[in-house]
Amino acid sequence: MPEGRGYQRLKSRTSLEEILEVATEFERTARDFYTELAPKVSKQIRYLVEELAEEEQRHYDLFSQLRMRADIVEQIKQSVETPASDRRFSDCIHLPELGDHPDDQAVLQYALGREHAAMEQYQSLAESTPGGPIRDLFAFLADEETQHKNELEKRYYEVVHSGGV
Amino acid sequence: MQTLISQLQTRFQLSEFILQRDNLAFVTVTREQLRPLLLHLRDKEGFTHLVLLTAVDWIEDNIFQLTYLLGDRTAGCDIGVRLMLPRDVASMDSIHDLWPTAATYQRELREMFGIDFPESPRVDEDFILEGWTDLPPYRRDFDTLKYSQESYVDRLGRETKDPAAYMKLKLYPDEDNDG
Amino acid sequence: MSVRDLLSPFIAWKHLFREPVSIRDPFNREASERYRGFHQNDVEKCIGCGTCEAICQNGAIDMVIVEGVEGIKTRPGDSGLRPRIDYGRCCWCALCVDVCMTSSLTMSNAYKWVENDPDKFRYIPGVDKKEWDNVKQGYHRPDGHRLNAPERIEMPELEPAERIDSFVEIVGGYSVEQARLEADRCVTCGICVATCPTHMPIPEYISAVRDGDYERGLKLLYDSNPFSQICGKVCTRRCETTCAASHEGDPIAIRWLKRHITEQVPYEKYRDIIGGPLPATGKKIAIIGAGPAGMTAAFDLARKGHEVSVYEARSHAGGMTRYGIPEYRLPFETIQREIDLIVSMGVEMHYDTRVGTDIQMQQLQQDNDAVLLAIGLWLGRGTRIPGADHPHVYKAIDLLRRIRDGEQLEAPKSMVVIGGGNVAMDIARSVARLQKQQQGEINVTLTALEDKAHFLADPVEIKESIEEEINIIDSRGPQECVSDDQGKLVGLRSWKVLSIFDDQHRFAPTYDESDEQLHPGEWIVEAIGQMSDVSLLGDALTEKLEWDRGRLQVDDDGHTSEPWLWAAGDCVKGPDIVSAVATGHSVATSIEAMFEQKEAQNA
Amino acid sequence: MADAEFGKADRSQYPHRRPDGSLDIDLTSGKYLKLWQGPNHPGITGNMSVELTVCGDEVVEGKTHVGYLHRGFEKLMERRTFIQCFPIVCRICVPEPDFNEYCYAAAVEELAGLEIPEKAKWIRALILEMGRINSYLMYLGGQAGAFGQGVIGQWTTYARDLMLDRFEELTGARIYHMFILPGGVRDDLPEGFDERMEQTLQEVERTLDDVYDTMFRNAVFKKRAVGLGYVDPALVDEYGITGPVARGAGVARDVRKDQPYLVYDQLDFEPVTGRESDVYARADVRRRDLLMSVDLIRQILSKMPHKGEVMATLPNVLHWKIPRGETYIRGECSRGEYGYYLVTDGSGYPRRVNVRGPSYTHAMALLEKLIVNVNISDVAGLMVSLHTYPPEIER
Repeated sequence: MPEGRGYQRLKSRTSLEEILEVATEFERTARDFYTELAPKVSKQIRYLVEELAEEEQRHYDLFSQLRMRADIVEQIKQSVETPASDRRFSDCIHLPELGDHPDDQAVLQYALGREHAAMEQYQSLAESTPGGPIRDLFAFLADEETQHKNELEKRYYEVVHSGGV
Repeated sequence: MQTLISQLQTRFQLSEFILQRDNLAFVTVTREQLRPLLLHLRDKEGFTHLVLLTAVDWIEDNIFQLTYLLGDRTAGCDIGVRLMLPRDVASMDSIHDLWPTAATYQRELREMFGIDFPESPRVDEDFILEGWTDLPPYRRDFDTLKYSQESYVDRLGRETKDPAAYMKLKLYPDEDNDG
Repeated sequence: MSVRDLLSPFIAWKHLFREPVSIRDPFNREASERYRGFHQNDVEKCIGCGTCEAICQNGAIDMVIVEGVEGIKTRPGDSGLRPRIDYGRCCWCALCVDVCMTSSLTMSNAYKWVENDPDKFRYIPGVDKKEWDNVKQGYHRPDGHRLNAPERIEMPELEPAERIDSFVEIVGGYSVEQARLEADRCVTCGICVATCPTHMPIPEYISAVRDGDYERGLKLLYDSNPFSQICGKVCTRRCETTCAASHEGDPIAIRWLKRHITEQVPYEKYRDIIGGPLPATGKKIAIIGAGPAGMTAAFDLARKGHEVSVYEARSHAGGMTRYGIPEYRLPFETIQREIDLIVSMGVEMHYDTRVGTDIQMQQLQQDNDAVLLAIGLWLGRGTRIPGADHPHVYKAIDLLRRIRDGEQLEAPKSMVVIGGGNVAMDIARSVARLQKQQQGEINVTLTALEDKAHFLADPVEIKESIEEEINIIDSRGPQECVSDDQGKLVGLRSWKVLSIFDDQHRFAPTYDESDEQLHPGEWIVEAIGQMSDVSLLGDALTEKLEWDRGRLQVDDDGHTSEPWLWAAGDCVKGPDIVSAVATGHSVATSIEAMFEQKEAQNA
Repeated sequence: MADAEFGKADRSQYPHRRPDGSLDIDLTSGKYLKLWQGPNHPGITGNMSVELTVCGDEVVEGKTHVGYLHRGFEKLMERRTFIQCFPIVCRICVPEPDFNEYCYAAAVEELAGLEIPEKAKWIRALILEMGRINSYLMYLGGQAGAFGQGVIGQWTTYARDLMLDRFEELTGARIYHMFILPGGVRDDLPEGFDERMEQTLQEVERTLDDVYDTMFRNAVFKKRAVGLGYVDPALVDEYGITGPVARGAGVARDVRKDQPYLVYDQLDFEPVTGRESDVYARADVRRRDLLMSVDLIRQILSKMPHKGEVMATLPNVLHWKIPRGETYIRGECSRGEYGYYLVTDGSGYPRRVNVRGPSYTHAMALLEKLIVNVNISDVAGLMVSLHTYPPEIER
C-alpha cells in the first residue's frame, strides 16, 4: 500500500477534481492488482479475488462519475452528513504477505488491510484540512472506504468464523 | 369380600377371582354352577339386586363372556359372576324366574349378540332393532364403519391431506430414501 | 283431601302480578365467557400438524391446502395445511382445542349463524373471515389442562462429579419403560420428517417403540440412515426443533428414541433385519473418505451389488465421528459397530491411504465407474490475530484428533478456547478431563464473539460445560495472543463485543475497546471454523472443476461438473452428520441412476 | 270403542290366561282394541311407545317399544379411543348427561390407575347435583303436565333455565356439558360463581314453593296421583328398582349413601323416602330430593377447597392404552342407579361398554307390570312417575 506516498500526493492537491483524480487512480491500481492476482490463486477461491476486483471497479466508476458532475459540492455535502461508523475490527488483523498460494482468509485480510489504510488516510486528511469543500471530499472518501471495509468484515466473518460446528 | 370369596370357593368351582375394589369382585363360574351360585348369593349372602346382565365378545378366543352383576345394597358391595360361553353354541339358561327383570336383559342379548336364552319370556321378540336382518350388531365381527359406509353417503367436498405426505410433496418431492 | 287442597292452587294467580322472566331480546343474548362456540384459529401460530383432526371423534375436521394467505407457507415446521371444520359433524366438545399443539385453535362464544346454503357451515377458521374471528370470549384451553404430557422423560446421565475425570459416556440411555413413556408423548403428526435432512420415518419408528417392536424400528432406521447408532447419540436433531410438541412443552426426544431402538436389538441380529447386498453387478465405485457421507454411499451402493472401495487417509473409519467427537459423547465401540455393519455389505476398505499421495485421483478415475469425494472439513480456521502463530496456539480440530488417536497429551495448566460452537465445547471439555486426570484441577476459559443465547453449540453442551467447571465468557472479541518476555504464551487479550449482528442479521461485531481483558492460558485453542483440504485434487483437476464460492460446485444430487465425480458430506453441505448421511444417500441414488441410464443406452 | 256392556262385566273374567301364563287376547273377538301410545305422544317421555291392549278404557296389557333413538353408543365406543368416547357418552341421557360423563370417566380412571385431584371430585359432585335439580325440574313439569297442569312445566322450565345458565358459565355449554373427562374436570369454577349459584338456588326454592302449593296441595292432582301405580316393596329386588321409585316404596336406598362416591361421605344428608309407593309419593320424594340437592350444593360450595388442581396429568391421550380389566362404576342419578360396566383389553379402545340406565328396568319390565288395569287416561301419569329417559334404555 502506497499510503505515505499517496498521503503526500493528496495533501498537495487543492481542487476537488485533482483530489478525485488521485483517488480514482488508487482504485484503478487496486482493481488491476486483483485482476492480475485472480488467475494466480487456486480456482477454488478465485471468485473472491474477482469480486474484489469488481468492487474496486465500482468505486473507480463512482469517483470518475462524481468528478464529471457539476453539482459535485452538493453531492458530497449530502453524503458526509451520515457517515458510516468504523467497527475497528481490522485493527487486530495482520496484514499478510500474499504469497504464491494465498487462501481466502489471507486474501480477505489483505483486502481489509487495504481498505483500512485508505480509510485512515482519508480520515487524517480530512482532519488536517480546514472546513470547506475539500475537507468534505476527504470525509466523503473516508466514508466510502469505511463502508467498503465494513462490508468486507462481514464477509470475513462469514468465511472464517463459521462457528466450528 | 375376601372372606366371602373364600367361602364361595369351598362351595363352588370358581376358576378366577379378581378383587377389583374393596367392594367389587369378579369370579368366573361354570355353566352348571351358575344357577346354584346365583341362588346362593341372592338368598344367603344378600346379593338381591341384579344390577345388570350383559355380554362381552372375546372373538379371538371364540368366547362370549356373560357378566351377571349382583349387588348387596345393604353392605354396599357387588360381585360380578362371569360365565364363558362358546361363541358358536351361544345359548344359556334363563334366570328370569330368579329376577323377572332379567327377561329384558336376555331379550337384548338375544338381539344384539345372538345369544339365546330358551324359555325366557318374549326372548325372540324384537327389542330395539325392529326388522334387523344383519349379523347381531354387538358382535365384534359386525363392522359398524362398513355398515355406515354402505348405508349412508358421505358429504361431498370432504377431502383431507396428511401433513407429512403433503410436506414431502411440497418440499422434497424427488427424494426417495428407501435405502 | 281437604279444603286446603282446593284453595291452595289459586296461589298461581299471584303470578299475574309478576314481572315476566323471559329474556326480552333473545337474539342478542351473549353466551358465557367459556362458551364453546364457533372455532377461531390463529393461522400464523397454527403449524398444520393435524392433531385436531386426529382427535376429532366426529371426523369433522379436514386438513386442507390454503393458498395465498399471508403467514401460511409449507416450510420446515409448518405443513401449510390448516383445519377446516364441518359443522354438520362438529359436536363442540373442544377436544381439538384441548389437544392443539400450539394453542392456535380456540373457540369463540358465538353461537348464532344463519345461512341458506348448508355447505357454508364448513369453513377454515382464521382463513375464511367470520365476524367472531376477533371475539375474546369463548373457550380456550385452561391452564394446566393438557391431553398430552408436555414434559420430556429425563435421560439418565452421569453426574458432573462422576464423569469429569474420565471419557466414559455420559448418557445412559432410556429403559424400556422410559422410552415408551417418551414415545407416548409423540402425536404422530410427522411435521418433523421434512426437517430431517435424510427424512427418517420418525413417527413410524417412534410408534415401533410404543409397540415394543424394536426389529421393525431398526429396519425403519437403517432403511434411511446407516449411521443410526451414531445419530442416536450425537445427531444435531434438527427434527426436534420443529417438533409439534416443542411449541407448548419439550420436543419429543427423537434422538434418544432412535438410540433406544438400536440398543434394544441385539447387534448380532442387525445384519439379518437390515438385509444383505444384491447379486454383484460388476460396477466399481471409489469413495474417498470413510466418514458418514462416504460410508452411507458405500452402504447404499454395496447393497445394490456394486463393488465399492473406500480410501481413508487415517487408520480408522468414521471420519469426524471417529476423530472429532470426544469419547464421552460417542464411544469408539458404537462407531466400530456401525462401520463393521457397513463393511459387511461387501465394502472394501483401504485404510492409511491418502489420495493424492498414496494413490492419485487419475488412477481412481481410470479404475472406477464413479468416484465420490467425501473428504470433510479437516482444516481448522485460525483467527490470525497477532501472536496466533505461537506454537501453543492450536486448532481445536487438530487437538481433538490427537486425543482421539490415543496420543498422551500433557494438558496445560490453563487454556483459553476461542469459539462458541460444539467443537469449542468438545475441546474445552476434553482438555478439562485431561487436566482433572493429570493435575486434579480444571482451568479452561472459553470465549466467543457471540453472547450465550447465540452460541452455535447445542444448549445441552453449554449446560454440561458449565457443570464441568468450564469458565464461559461470552461476547469477547479476540485481539491478541499475548506472550511474555521469554516467549511463553500467557493468554488471550480480548475486547468486549457490544453487538454481533447488523440489521440484516449479518455478522458485524462492534467492540468496546475500553473493556479489555486478558484471559490467562498456556494454550490457546482456536475453534472458530473449518474448511476442506482439497489439495488432493491437484492443480489440473481443481482448474477443471467448477466451484461455488470456495466449495465444489455440485447439483442437488452431489454431482460435480465432471461426469465421473461426485461430492458429498461436510465438504459440500457444511458440518453435520445427518446432512452428510443425506448427501451420501442422494449421491448413491444419482450414481445408481447414471448406471441405469448407461445400461439403457447400451441396450 | 268403549262398549258399555264390557265395562259392566266382571273384571276377573277377562282376559283369560292361557295354560302357559300368557294373556289370551283375541283381537277378532271385538272385546279388545290395540292402542299405540307414542312414539312422540305428548304424554310419553321421549321417543318411546307403549303398545296398549285396552278393554273399554282399561288397559289389559302394555308392551314397551323402544329403539326410536338407538344410536348404538356402546358399539360406537368400541372403535373410539378412550378420550374420544368422552364427548359421546353424554348423549345417552339428554336431561341429565353428567352421570354418563362421571361414570365413564371414573371407570376409565379406575382401570388406568389414575388418581384425580381432590378439587375435581368436589366440582364433579357439584355438577351432578346441578344436573339432578335440572332433571327433577323437568320431571315435575312432565308429571303435572300428564295430568293437565301445564303451568307447572312453565315455572320449572324457568327455574331450569337459570340452572342452565350456571351450567353454561361453568362448563361452556347448556345441555351437553362435556366437562367431566377422564382425569378430572376441564376447569375451575368461574369468578363469582358461588353468589350467582346462590341466587339461582333461591329462585329454585321459590319456584318449588309455588309448585308445592299448586301441584302437591291440589285436589285434582291428588285425585289422579294418589293410589295410582302402586309399587309393592317386594318388587324392588325382583325388578331391579332403584332411586325414587324404590325410595317412594320406603326402601331407603341411595347410592350416595350406600356406596359413597366422590365427596358424598363428607356431606350431611339422609336419603329421602316415602311410604305410599304411588305416583304421588314418588313425586313428593323427588320434590324433597330436589330440595336436598339444593342443600347439597350449598354444602359443596362451602366445603370445597379453594385452591388446587382440577385435572390429573394424563398420558398422551392419542396413544392411551389401558391394561386388561373390567369394572363397574355407579352413581345415584335422579332416576336411580346409573352405572357403567367397562371392559378393557389392553388396547387403546374399550372392549365393551355397557350402560346401565335406571329406565332400563323401570320402563320395561316394571312398567309392563304396573300398566295392567290402569285407565287409559292415567297411563301417561303412570309412565312419567317412573321418570323414564328412553335413550338410556336403547343407548
